Amino acid sequence: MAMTWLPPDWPGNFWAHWAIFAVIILVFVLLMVLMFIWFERRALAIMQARLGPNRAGPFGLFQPAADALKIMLKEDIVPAKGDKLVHWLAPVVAFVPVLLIFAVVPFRGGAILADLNIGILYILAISSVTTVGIFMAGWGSNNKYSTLGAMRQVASVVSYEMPVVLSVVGVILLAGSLSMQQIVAAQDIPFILLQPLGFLLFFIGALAEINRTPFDLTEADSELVAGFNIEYSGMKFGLLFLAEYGEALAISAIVTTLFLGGWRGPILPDWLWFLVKVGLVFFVIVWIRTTIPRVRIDQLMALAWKFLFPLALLNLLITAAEILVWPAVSLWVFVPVNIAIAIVLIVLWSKFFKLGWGKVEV
Amino acid sequence: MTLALSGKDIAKQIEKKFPGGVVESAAESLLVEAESLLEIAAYLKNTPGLDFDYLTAVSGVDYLDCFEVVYQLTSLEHNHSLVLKTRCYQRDNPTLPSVVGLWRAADFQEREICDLFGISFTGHPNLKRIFLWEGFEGHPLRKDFL
Amino acid sequence: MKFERYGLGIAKGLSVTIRHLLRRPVTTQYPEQRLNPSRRTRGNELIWDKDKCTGCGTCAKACHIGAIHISTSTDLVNNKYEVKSYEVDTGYCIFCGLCVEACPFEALFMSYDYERAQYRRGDLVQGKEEMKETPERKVSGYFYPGRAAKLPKQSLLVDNDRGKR
Amino acid sequence: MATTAKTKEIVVNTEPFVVNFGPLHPSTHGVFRMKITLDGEVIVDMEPVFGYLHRGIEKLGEERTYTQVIPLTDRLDYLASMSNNLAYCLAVEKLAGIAVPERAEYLRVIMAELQRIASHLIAVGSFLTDCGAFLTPVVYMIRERERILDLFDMVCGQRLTYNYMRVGGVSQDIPQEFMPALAKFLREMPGWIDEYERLLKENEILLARSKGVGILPRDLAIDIAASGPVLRGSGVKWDIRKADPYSIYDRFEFDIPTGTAGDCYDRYRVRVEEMRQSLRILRQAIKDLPRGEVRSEVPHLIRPPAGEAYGHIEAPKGDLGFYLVSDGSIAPYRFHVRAPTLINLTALADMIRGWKIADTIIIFGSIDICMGEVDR
Repeated sequence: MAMTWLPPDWPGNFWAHWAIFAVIILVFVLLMVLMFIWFERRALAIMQARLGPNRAGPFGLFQPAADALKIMLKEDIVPAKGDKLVHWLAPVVAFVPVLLIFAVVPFRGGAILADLNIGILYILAISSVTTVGIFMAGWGSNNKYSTLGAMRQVASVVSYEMPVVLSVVGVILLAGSLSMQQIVAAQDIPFILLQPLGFLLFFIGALAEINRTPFDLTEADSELVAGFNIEYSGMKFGLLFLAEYGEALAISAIVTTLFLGGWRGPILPDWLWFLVKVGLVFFVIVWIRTTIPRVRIDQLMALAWKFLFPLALLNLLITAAEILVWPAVSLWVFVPVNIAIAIVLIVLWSKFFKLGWGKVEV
Repeated sequence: MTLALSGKDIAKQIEKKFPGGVVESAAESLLVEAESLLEIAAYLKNTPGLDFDYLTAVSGVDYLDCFEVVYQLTSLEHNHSLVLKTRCYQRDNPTLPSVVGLWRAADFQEREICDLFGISFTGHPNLKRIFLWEGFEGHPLRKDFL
Repeated sequence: MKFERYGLGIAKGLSVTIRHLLRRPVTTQYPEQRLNPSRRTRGNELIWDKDKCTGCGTCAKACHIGAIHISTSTDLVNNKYEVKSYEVDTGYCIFCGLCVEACPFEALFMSYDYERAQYRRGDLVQGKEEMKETPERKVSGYFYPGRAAKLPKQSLLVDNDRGKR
Repeated sequence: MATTAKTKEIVVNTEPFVVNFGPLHPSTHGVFRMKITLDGEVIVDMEPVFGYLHRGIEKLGEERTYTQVIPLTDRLDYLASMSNNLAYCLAVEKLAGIAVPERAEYLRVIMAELQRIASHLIAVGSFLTDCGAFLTPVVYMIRERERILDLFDMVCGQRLTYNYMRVGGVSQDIPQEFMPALAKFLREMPGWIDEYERLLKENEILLARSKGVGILPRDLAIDIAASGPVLRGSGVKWDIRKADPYSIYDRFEFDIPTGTAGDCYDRYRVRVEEMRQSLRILRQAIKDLPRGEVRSEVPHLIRPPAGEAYGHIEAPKGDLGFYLVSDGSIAPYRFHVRAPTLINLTALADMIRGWKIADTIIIFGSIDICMGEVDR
């Protein structure tokens, strides 16, 4: 469904097209991130029986803008014995990949900046560059807590990359193509129904990658004070903060595109569907952040290697088998089958699998 | 009801075991010599009938002519308690045997008495100042501190 | 973590937080909405009744920090103590109320008002004139229940009272 | 440049990583510092450093009359100042042999048990927040604590440093609207506690984080004279309200919850159960609250006979004792506080050794200390 009221390469010359739409998407993403920061603080507050920001502007809408302005005016301290260059470069390396991800996310029917035919592969590649940035931040600040935080971040991302990629492969098998447009087009039945286990693995893995609760060990405020962004202040801290929320927005967008059918929906216009679904996924992330305590580092690793990774392999196996025996009637027949398999697998796996070397008796 | 054992009948039992150990036994407390404090304390802790396994509190008092350290002992099984006291008379460098070997509860409390009264406990694992910083000279809770 | 109960515990916890979306928040917007403090609140000021005070100085002795400075002079006319200066240093005072309890002549009260912050430390010292009972500087019912009746009823969270707008 | 040395044995010496969980740390419940030597994430050794909040309360106590010391005891364990007042007044009454009227005894029990619930709410709330649930448990529990503080505000005019109890009774009687408000609170509170249980009691992540973590074995607990929920968490059934009943606790029937393994989860469970038991005591205390005097005839400047006395109560954080020596003057000659939280910390180094950084915060949080009482 191409964009009707504008020809695809509207200003004729490729570079003009690229420049205009890059700016539009950049502004749109930054606005969405500011909206999400406000949304998280309000949702978190209401769930904790309090109000949340409501002083700056109506319902506190200008609060993120006020924070951004305040952060720009704050002094930018660089630790004395820290590695100056690495400390200065880290926020950039952490923030830019997050923006790059949005080049491939299909916001609307035809509205996609670069319709790569290897869309999802590009996203997975780019999203692991942020970890390098975060490690540089931890290392460059010459601070014990931030080094610990950075080490934890690298450990968790390395071990969660596997289940995330494998669950994405399951989706690609069903969609038949890597391009995001095709994935959305192939989703007559949202893949969350066809791939319940895949969705679960991807969601848990993604939470660990953007280190949100229950896996926010990197900047675990009760242990490591603020993890890698202790020594940052001023605009650099602002960039790191935007990177974290940008990643949360990116993950919500990817989950919507891969599993919830992107912008496809019955009545509402398609761009509104995209916003509603992204908002819904982000609400679930905030909801989890309010309630669930943090996991310890060894449990985090054991969960990845002993629980998610084997299940991801099994999920891939089952999806491949289903592809082979493609049913004549319609894919709907797979939905109950897959959900049953998912439940059976989780129950079986949690029976035999003891985390914490079997010491933990519940 | 925690039965507070009277110092007198405990003194009679101890007098047989450690002659000359008990200095004076009032109704509710038992004053013992500093030298024989450890044996008496070990006796109180290990004899089956007494079993004082729970050292509730250790407090120091400065009576100007002597320092007094008061041990409140309790036995969780028999639910009875006893007050054990020792005194040391020199004021410049008072020393007393430490009971940390018997009850680890005395660890921080003895460090506190050493910090605020200046009584050094021989045999204490790490006798350092607990509340005041290393460079602080003088011991605040002594009556002649100000 | 054993998922033996297959994430039921986590689901129950999530149900508690989601239910809070439907409940009214508990916060009171302080400057606009105000909660009435208790009728016996020990506000951050003292109120002194000049005529009842006989200058005996019991309150100065009762204060364990010595925040009350009182000096009396002999009034030859009707032959009784006349209080020359009576100052309370609210910078030192911890509002424990011992002086109010010690005063034998019911001349000293805690104030009901809690917004007496000052910009300069010197203004914290309350002189003789600023301690009279005025309509806006009300007396709290601390230790004198009789005076508590006139004060507004305390707003309790137990009654879901979040203060009027 | 081939390495000629055949089997040059590479010595990798990693010196331990010393981290300061310093006085200023989000989860040290006050200004408490732990010098921790780390091997990677695992704790090798820990040395506690005290004294950042040492105000010399025991020295101040020696210059004040027996009534003027009461505001000082408010500031010992500032989260449970009603219990501090009660312990001090009991010790002075034991020293001077003063009788307390019936109504005052009942009011004291009501205030002490309400204070136990308020203190446990903070303890459990901050323990769960240290586990990582982003502030939600502690915000819910502070909301409940707010209801208790309203009741205390109604009775004595302050919300934290109450200065409510006096030697020989209580300073003022309760107003009329206290009883209905307390009854309403007692009706609602069990519902709130059930809600906390549903929030995190069977949460798999919390169980994995706190079950079997930071075990304080039974005999070590007795050896370091731990008290309160820390001792009962290790399975020792010792509660001063039952073992050595002071004031009128022998008239109420309630039971003492104890843990089994002595790990963080048991201590958390013991505190939650104790809240329910306190509600039970409060219901009985309300039923037969007699009328009458609230304070016996005691001179403002009491002169207890020369001598000494040791009175202790079951404060929310443990066995809080006051050792008073009087020389017949109006000021105590020596005023020593047996701080349960300082003594509960004796075994912190053993409980932490071998666990990870994330566990130190949980173990330390489950001991529930208050620096005002530790440093005095």
